Amino acid sequence: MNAKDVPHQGSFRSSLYLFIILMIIWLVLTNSLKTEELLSGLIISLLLTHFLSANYRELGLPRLRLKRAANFIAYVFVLLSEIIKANFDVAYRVLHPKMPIRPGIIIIKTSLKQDIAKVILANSITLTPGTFTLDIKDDALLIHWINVKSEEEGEAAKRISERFEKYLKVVFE
Amino acid sequence: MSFLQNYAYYTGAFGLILIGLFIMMTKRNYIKIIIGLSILETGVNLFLIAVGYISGGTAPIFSRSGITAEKMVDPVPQALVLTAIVIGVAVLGMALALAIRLHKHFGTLNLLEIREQRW
Amino acid sequence: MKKGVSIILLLILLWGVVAALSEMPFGKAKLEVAGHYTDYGKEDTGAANIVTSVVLGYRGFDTLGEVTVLFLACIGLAVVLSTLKKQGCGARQTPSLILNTGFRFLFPLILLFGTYVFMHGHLSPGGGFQGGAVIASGFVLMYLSVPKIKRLNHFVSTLFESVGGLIFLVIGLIGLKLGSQYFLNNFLPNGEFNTLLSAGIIPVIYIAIGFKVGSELSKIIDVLLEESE
Amino acid sequence: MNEIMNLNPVLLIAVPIGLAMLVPILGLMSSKIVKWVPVVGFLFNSVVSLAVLPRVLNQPIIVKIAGFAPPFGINLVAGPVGMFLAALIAVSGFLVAVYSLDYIHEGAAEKYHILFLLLLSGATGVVLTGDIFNLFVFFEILCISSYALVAYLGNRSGIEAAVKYLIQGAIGSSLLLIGIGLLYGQFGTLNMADLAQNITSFSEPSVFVPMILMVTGLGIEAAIFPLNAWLPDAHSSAPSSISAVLSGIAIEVGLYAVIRVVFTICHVTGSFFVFLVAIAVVTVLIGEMSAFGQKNIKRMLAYSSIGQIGLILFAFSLATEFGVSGGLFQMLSHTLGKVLLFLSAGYMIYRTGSMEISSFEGVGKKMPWTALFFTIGTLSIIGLPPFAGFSSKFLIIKAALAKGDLLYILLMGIVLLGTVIEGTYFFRVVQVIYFKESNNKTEPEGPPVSGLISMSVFAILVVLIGLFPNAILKILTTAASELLNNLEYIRSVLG
Repeated sequence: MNAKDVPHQGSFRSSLYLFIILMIIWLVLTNSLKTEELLSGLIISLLLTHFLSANYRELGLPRLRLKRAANFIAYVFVLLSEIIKANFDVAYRVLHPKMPIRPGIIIIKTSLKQDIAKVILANSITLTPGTFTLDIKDDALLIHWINVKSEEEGEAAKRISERFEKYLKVVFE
Repeated sequence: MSFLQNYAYYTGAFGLILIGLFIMMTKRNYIKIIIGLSILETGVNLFLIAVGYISGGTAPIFSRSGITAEKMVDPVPQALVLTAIVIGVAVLGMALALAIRLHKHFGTLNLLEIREQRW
Repeated sequence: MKKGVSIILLLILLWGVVAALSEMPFGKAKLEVAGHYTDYGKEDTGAANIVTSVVLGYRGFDTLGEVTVLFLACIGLAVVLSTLKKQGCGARQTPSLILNTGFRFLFPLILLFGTYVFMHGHLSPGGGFQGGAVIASGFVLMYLSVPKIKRLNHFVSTLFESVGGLIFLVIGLIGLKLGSQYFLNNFLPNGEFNTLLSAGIIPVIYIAIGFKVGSELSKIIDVLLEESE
Repeated sequence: MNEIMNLNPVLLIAVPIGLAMLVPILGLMSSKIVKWVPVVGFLFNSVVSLAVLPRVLNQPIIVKIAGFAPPFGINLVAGPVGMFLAALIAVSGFLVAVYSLDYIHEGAAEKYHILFLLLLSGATGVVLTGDIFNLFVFFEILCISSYALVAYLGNRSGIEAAVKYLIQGAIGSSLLLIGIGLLYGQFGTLNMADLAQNITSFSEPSVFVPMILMVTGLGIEAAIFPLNAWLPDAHSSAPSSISAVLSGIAIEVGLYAVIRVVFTICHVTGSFFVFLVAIAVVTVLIGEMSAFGQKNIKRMLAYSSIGQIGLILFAFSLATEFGVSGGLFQMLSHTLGKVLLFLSAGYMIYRTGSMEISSFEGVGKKMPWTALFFTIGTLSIIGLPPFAGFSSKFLIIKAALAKGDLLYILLMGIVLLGTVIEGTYFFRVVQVIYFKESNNKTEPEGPPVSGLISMSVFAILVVLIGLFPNAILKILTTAASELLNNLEYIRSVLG
């Protein structure tokens, strides 16, 4: 699944995404609305967008829709709650005198198509303690799991990736 | 003991310095020597920063109102450390480049086995 | 034997340092020079970050040396590694999708952050060296994730490197010619305190240094990486 | 002329650095032009420093960087010592740059010229600066460019020597930095004059320990015994033009920094000098005796440099006006003589293809000019009249005798013994060059014009200074009084 296979469409859209992201980050960093700060931010963002929008074109970012944005925000909250839950789970396993762990590496399949979606999924899995994405090969994710509950592919996917995937699917497709 | 309490920062810094120097003086593997050099430089930088410490001081930046000059820590050691870090990076870079060359020429990084030149 | 001698030497060093440190005040009020910097640094250089006003104002000459050292390291590295015969490029693993996509997404953001850091060196903790290092880290990410794609353009990086350093020197020399005849003298107005366009020549120098350091550190990584392949 | 005299001494540092940064851009346009950049740079430096030198004899020029008065800003002190050494660096740098025009033909020549420029601008910075941390920064520029230049040829011995040099140099600069940190923590200032003003007695641990750390750190670069293990390898593995600069200038700059710390900042008196004299005598003996057994010409010259450094340190440690001016004079004659020796040896090695002394048989007939220059350098280093080395050694002997102490006369005797050893091994080389018939019939040609020009200028300088030592003695005595009288230094800097 090379990035080049994705058709090069929506170059304006990807440039716009890049520009908006850059501008938002600039505003957060400078924390001011003074003219010179805004102007310099504008210039830098435009320059970076001009030179680097090719990077974003290959990511395959979707059109902005209200439904997608809402799902993305929901996704962020799901991710946060999962991280907190998993933290407690891992802490319990570490502190438990018997250390009830069963480490192993499993493979799960994902139905996401875009590279960026797969990477967000992989990073979400890595961010939740206990699971760690080692690599992505086509539609398979190689995952190290601290407590392998099931070696069967579908079952593992249900436990690890599905809770994120359903939101990401709406966001990116 | 009071020395250790009052001078915890210095103790840490000089601990690193002595460890670094000890590694550099006794180890004969070039990569280990570079690691020792890195520890030594870190120790020296920490020592310089500790020199400028002022009890209860803040960073020397007038970012908000209400920060007074008296409460700021000494800015000079921080400026010196900035310079020292850059110089340290330069020396480390040179050392690593030489390590690559050394290994290509001699096939080893053990300085005891490298005896092209004698007294 | 060797260990014994070095331990004795280090103990002597420790003993001397303890003797010297026990007479040294710790955590006490600043002495004359540092006190002058924190009291008058604002007026003298116009920078809100007093460390920056020391680095580029009071002790700007050190920074010229520092910039030169980094330039020197870049050249020295190239000299040390230049005469190596190129061996066949070892096959490198293709980077994983995560790294590649992550690079595509993050690279512009890292560059933006680096630019922010070196543009606001006089207002916030940061400056040309730190910003340059952030930018170089972006290039490191690029090297890791896109092998065999064209590397850093040597023409451009050489240009940034030289021009960045020369801007610093030329600003210094302009200070020598204009007004009060001091090298690195601040000949620009200090502007309104704690805004982007303040502190005279400091932001200009820091932007030049930022570009220079960014391209130099990237080049150092580039040269080292070329050898290890 | 008047305009040159009024130029700011900061240009002596800024211009070479600027030119070095310009070289990569020039290299993109034309590779031919690059090798002329150091020549231009050091010609400028020579003219400026020689023009400013007479002016600073009466009143040192204090250059305030960025207009901040010392001790708040960094300042350069263009006093007699600083300007004298800066002029020495500039002139030798110019002549070595001329020599390098044709000598450097392999490797990354463009980078060689950058490193050469930076090496000498670092050296100039060290001798001119009035701030101890600034001295450290310029010292590092000097050191790092020497590491790279020692490894320039990229052969096995060069890399090994550079590794040894880098390890010891890095320890040295860390020690120097610790010393600076301790001094700053104690006195809250980095300006050398301000430090000198605040330091009342050097024997308190809070001053003595940093001083020892700094002297050790700088002593590694100055190759004072027992910190000289790196020197013979490094100096013999570099290209000859660089060996010349490292031996003739870099270690002397290190020694200058040691002297500046000992004399000006800490204002040492009494028994510490006896210690320094003892170290100096050991350095002389170690250097000369190791040189005696060498078969490799460049290693021999490098060991001889250790001996010479010992002699200079001996002269300084006498701590009298005669002694210090003798030491400065010996610096001058050693620089000129040793650079001349390395440069002429460089072409002899190049044409015969070997560094072994035995391979120079018959060079005297085949390369008469180079052999002549080598002989002049030899005679000057040994200290025979009418060459520069004679006047300087004579001054040192006079200074030791003027001390009137039996100890010093005894030690002087040992140092003279070192000189006798020096004479023996140098004459052996001269004998091989002139009086041995060579077996191979090939005709090594002489060096190109650029090499001949630079070597002949050095030879002429050696002879001229030997014939008219009084001409520069005034500069030297003024410089000596600046070093010995630190109150004068403090007054001129802080006003």
